[in-house]
Amino acid sequence: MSELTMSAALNAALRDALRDDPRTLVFGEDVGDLGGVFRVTDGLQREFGRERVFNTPIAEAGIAGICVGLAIAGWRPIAEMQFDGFSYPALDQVIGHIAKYRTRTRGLVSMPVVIRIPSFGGIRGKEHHGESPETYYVHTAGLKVVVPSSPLDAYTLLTLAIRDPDPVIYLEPKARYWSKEQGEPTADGPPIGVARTLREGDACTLVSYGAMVHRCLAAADALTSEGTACTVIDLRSLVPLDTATIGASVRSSGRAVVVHEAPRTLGMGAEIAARIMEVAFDHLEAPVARVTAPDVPYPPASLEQAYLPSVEDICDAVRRTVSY
Amino acid sequence: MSELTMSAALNAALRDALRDDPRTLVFGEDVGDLGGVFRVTDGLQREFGRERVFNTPIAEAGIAGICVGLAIAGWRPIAEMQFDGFSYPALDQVIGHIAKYRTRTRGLVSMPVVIRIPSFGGIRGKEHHGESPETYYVHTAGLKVVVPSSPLDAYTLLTLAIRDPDPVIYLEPKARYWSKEQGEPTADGPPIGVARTLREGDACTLVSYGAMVHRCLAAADALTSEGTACTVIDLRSLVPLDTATIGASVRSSGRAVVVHEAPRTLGMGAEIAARIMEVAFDHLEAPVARVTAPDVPYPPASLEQAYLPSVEDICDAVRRTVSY
Amino acid sequence: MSVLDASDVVRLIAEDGSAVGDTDVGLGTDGLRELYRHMARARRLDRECMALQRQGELTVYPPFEGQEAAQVGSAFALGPDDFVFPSFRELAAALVRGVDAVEYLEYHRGTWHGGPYDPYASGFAPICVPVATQIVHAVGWAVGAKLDGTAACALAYFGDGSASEGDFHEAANMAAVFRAPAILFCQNNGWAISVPPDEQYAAPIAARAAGYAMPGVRVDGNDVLAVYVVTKAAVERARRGEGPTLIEALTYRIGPHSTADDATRYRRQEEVDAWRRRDPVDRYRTWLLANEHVDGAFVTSCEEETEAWVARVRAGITSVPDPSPDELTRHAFARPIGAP
Amino acid sequence: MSVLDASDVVRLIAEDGSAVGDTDVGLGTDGLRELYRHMARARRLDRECMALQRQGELTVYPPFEGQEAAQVGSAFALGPDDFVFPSFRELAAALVRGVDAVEYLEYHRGTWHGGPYDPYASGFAPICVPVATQIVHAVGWAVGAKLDGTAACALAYFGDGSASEGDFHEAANMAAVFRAPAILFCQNNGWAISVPPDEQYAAPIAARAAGYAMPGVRVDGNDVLAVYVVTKAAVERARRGEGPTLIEALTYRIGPHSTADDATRYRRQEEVDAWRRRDPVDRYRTWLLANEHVDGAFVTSCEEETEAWVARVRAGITSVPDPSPDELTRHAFARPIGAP
Ligand SMILES: Cc1ncc(C[n+]2csc(CCOP(=O)(O)OP(=O)(O)O)c2C)c(N)n1
Ligand SMILES: Cc1ncc(C[n+]2csc(CCOP(=O)(O)OP(=O)(O)O)c2C)c(N)n1
Ligand SMILES: [Mg+2]
Ligand SMILES: [Mg+2]
Repeated sequence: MSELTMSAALNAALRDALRDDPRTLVFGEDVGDLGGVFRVTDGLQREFGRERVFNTPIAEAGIAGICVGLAIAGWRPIAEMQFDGFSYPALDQVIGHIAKYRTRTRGLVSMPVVIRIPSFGGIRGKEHHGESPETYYVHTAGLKVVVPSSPLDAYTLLTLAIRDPDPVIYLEPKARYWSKEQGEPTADGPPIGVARTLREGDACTLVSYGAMVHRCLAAADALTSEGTACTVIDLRSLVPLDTATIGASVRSSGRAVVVHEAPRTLGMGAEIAARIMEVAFDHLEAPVARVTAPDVPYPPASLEQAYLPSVEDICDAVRRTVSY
Repeated sequence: MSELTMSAALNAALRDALRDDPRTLVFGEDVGDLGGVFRVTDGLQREFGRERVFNTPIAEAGIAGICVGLAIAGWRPIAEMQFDGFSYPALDQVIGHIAKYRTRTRGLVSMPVVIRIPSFGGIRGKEHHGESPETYYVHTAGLKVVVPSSPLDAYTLLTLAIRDPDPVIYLEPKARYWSKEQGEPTADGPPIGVARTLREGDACTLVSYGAMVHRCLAAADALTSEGTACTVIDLRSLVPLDTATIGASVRSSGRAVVVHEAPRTLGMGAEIAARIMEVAFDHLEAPVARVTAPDVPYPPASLEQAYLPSVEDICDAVRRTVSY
Repeated sequence: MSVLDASDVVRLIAEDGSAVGDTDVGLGTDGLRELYRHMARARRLDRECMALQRQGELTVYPPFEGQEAAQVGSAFALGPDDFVFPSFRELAAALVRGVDAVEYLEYHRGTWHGGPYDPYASGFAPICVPVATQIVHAVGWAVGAKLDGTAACALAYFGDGSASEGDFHEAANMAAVFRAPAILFCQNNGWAISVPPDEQYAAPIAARAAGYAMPGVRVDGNDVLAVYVVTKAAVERARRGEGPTLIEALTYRIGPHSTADDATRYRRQEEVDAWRRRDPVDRYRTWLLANEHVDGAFVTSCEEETEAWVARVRAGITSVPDPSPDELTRHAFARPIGAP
Repeated sequence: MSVLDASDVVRLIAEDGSAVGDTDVGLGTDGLRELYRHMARARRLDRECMALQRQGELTVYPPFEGQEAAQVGSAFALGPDDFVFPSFRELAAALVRGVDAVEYLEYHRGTWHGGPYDPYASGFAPICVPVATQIVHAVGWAVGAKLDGTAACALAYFGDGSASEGDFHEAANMAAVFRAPAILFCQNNGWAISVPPDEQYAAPIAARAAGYAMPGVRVDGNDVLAVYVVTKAAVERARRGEGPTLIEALTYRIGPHSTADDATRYRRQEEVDAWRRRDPVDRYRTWLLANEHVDGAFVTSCEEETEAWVARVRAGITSVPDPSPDELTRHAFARPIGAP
């Protein structure tokens, strides 16, 4: 059994896709010789050539825009945005075209496009390097959105995303690129749209995704010693959202805490809270709590940990929720 | 007492601002001779000259971007995006700079910028002419977001937005441009961040904004005849969101229905539902219902009314909520 | 010297219909007639659409009168494997590509977005509303065609105003860097809604080509033969693997921006009148007749054919049924995501 | 003929320090020495920053070694009322503008974003990370200055890679249309992280100017006097109300893209070595000494001054306190919005 980092797992998923499907292409800023700033595309250009794996000019709208044309020409583009904060120039092409093309053509033209975006904070990055862009994509009808929390699931999700007939926004938690996991990567994981329950406990349901899953697990550990057993759900997929799994858990626990790095207002916590109310109202013993960043721009490195939900913030929210 | 349309009220607010504050500027695509495609800037270039009111090239990122430089140079830019669906190229400048500049400079440089965007559907428009972009802005920390529902309040809100020291995204409900209201426009209305309660009723609280406020009022009328009295709250301001007014009403009624044109997932309804749960959980008799568009791109004219929340959809939701 | 190296505006037929260049463009009589037929039909259908809109049968309609030569001449230079990425005013080009008129007009009727014609069948992408975005799509398609080793090329239509968008630059630069078989075809029709050239750009749009090391050529957009030869040269260049070309066709929007527009608010009638005298359809007909490529009988039969066809289109479009409401949620994903 | 009309690369001092053009650029001995002092200080501080980063005192740092002449020569041509819109690698320019080094470096320490220096005090906008966006800001500022009737101009710095962004085009086109007093100053340092010129653009970046009817000039970016005269000419043009200029300064990034980068993955050492021989600081010093504008004693005293100053900067930046956590939510709005 091998141990691999998330960066390596993503690299393996891209390599396997390039090998298995001759229509796949990998491109973006610095994905060639450099292998991407996080080495996710390391070695791919050497192995698959400069036609299948190529650098682009610095032009994010252009990168997203050529995905549309390539998809029409029968290719499966896998594009990289260099960082969350630099994915915004592409929003127009993503919202205006990639998300709408299938509807526009009444189903005649689909967009099997994957856009990978190193995302979220926690790496003491400069401004624009710690953004949580998921709301922009989740709200945009016509896109799927996934976020891995572990290396092996990163492989599974990326493989499924590449095979998906529809556009998938793939948000990679930068803070977890160098985290390691034992095991063989496989595509035979839960499909996109299905959450993973990482831990079961009847006192409260913790719902999260990406790097915050690990803070939830740490909080759950800490709370166990207080006699509070939590369920921890790793969403993996924000669209489709696995309302069934969340709902079943909350109908059983009666309590839920949602955790994310994005600012609170219209972060995923809002949607999850609203859905929990819709599917588990009669079972709710306490309001769904949201542990999130405050409604301000991502701070400088010096204040990063004050901004991000901490294990203690999560524990506090669970305690308040359980004792409500 | 005069009667004026929302288009005329907005025009009056711009005219008064241009007259009262020599640092204000109005620009955008076709705002000059044409007066904008909705005539909101009608006559302003003639009255205030080609320096204060000017056409720009078709370049939305550029339009938003020059706002930043103009603000630094001490001007108060009031920019127009021609349509919701064409505001997306500007998102990068809005999210990356306009929203962040004050934080970036630790409060030294503020961005007194207003971006007006004719928004929402209901006018049998072509693709990209019926978008509800509010989520993108509401989630972006550092922006204020307002939506008028009536001509007089459109005047008030635009005047306050222009005077605001911080950036305000001003979403104009296209479907209401030609609606009329009697009265004298005034800046002395409720400040940005304060909702208006248009009708009081103890059975259920209807929360909405923009054109849907009128469908809520129509629904409230219809329900009154069934003996169901609804409170109707016109949010006016999505950021800041008047949680206090919403919360007080729901603590009294115990029931709430949120209505908007945007797709459901991470539409405003999600945030409002989550906040209601946070501030009124013990008073809630039923889950907060969301009457929204489905999670698909805005449809062609032929299906527009099937897509938008109808008065009947709202009535049904209230009935279900009241009889929960 | 290739016509793509021309430093002056390329023109083969003068405004009065007389030849001012080598009009032997390699089209036989059939081809020359075909060109005319396309222009005549397009002109007639465009006017019909204006009427249909006034009668409430179409939603907002953007007429292209005056731009027939620019669209027909360029589209006619393409082959069946090429792919066109239109903006929203290219009905004439669509017809040349074989797009069914009724299917195209469903877009303007509001039955469906983008035109429910099959883009693959005619190599004509859906109608694209956000200006300039389609230029990037064309470059992406061209990169894909090149990777496939075909000789096919992509042609993107866009306007003088659209060329101010960042997407124009990103597309042009990428096309140049990737040596993509792409043709960036600008219909400079003198206006972008109400905004005139001097408030939109400061140099000829074709002059931008130098910044991408690609040929940039200005052509009389009301001279169908000139548009044809220039586009043909760009197509051949693309097929030879030499990369992209920027073409600026100088033409004029005779009508309003759209049926929702009131052009009297921003432009003078004299300007419109002056351009009417440069009418592309009249000009070409005069040349055809003078050079005996056609006679009066051909013109008449062409008119009759066109009338019959337009009547069929009218009957077709006015009887298109609205989609059923369950289509609302059917198409966003290959397998629809259940409502939450 | 203005230097802005030059069709060749403008160069006044050759690589070996000998004059190859008119080096009487209108700076007296004091000015010439001031230029050198700025370059020497910048070079020294840049190296100190690399060390500080390795010692854990700064977060990621993007060195500018090799680009001192491009930055110092251009910034030196500006007046106090002008405004600079930097990208993220313009510490040398910032110092010329009078930005306090410690305040600037707080950005790289991670204490605060954008540099907590007062942008108004030195006419130097906050550090701007999303490439090319700042060019649009500069144009907006320039439009504002023009409306105010001042003779001030804006200068935006950006890189060869940044110029591929749509914002470059929108900014350039708007500057041209509005005749804005803006200088678009491209530091073409040969690389955009790992992407070389031929994968980034196809023609000289200055060649794009033709598409905006503005002067576009290439200058030896390692020749501080050449950069100075070219920029000065653009400034004067702007002050005369003649509008924008595009300058492409050919220079080289001697160091890695940033301390997080491993440049050996994508470029050969020989290329770096070749550019080291064109070092801008050495070249200028050689010329200054040869022409007796300075003597060895000046150079030495300059070094000593610089060492003392760098020591103060080091002491200053390593003792900057972290902001208090309540600053987290203090700045987003003039009056903070209460937490929901
Ligand atoms: C991104 C974007 N911004 C704005 C619009 C609104 N709009 C529609 S057509 C048009 C003018 C386009 O002018 P031009 O490119 O010259 O094409 P023409 O209309 O003359 O054919 C504008 C501004 C749009 N469709 N897309
Ligand atoms: C919009 C945007 N996309 C991507 C990046 C990531 N990035 C930072 S620097 C850089 C390369 C910039 O190259 P160039 O413009 O030549 O400037 P240089 O680094 O050489 O000074 C990239 C791609 C960014 N900062 N902004
Ligand atoms: Mg036009
Ligand atoms: Mg560079």
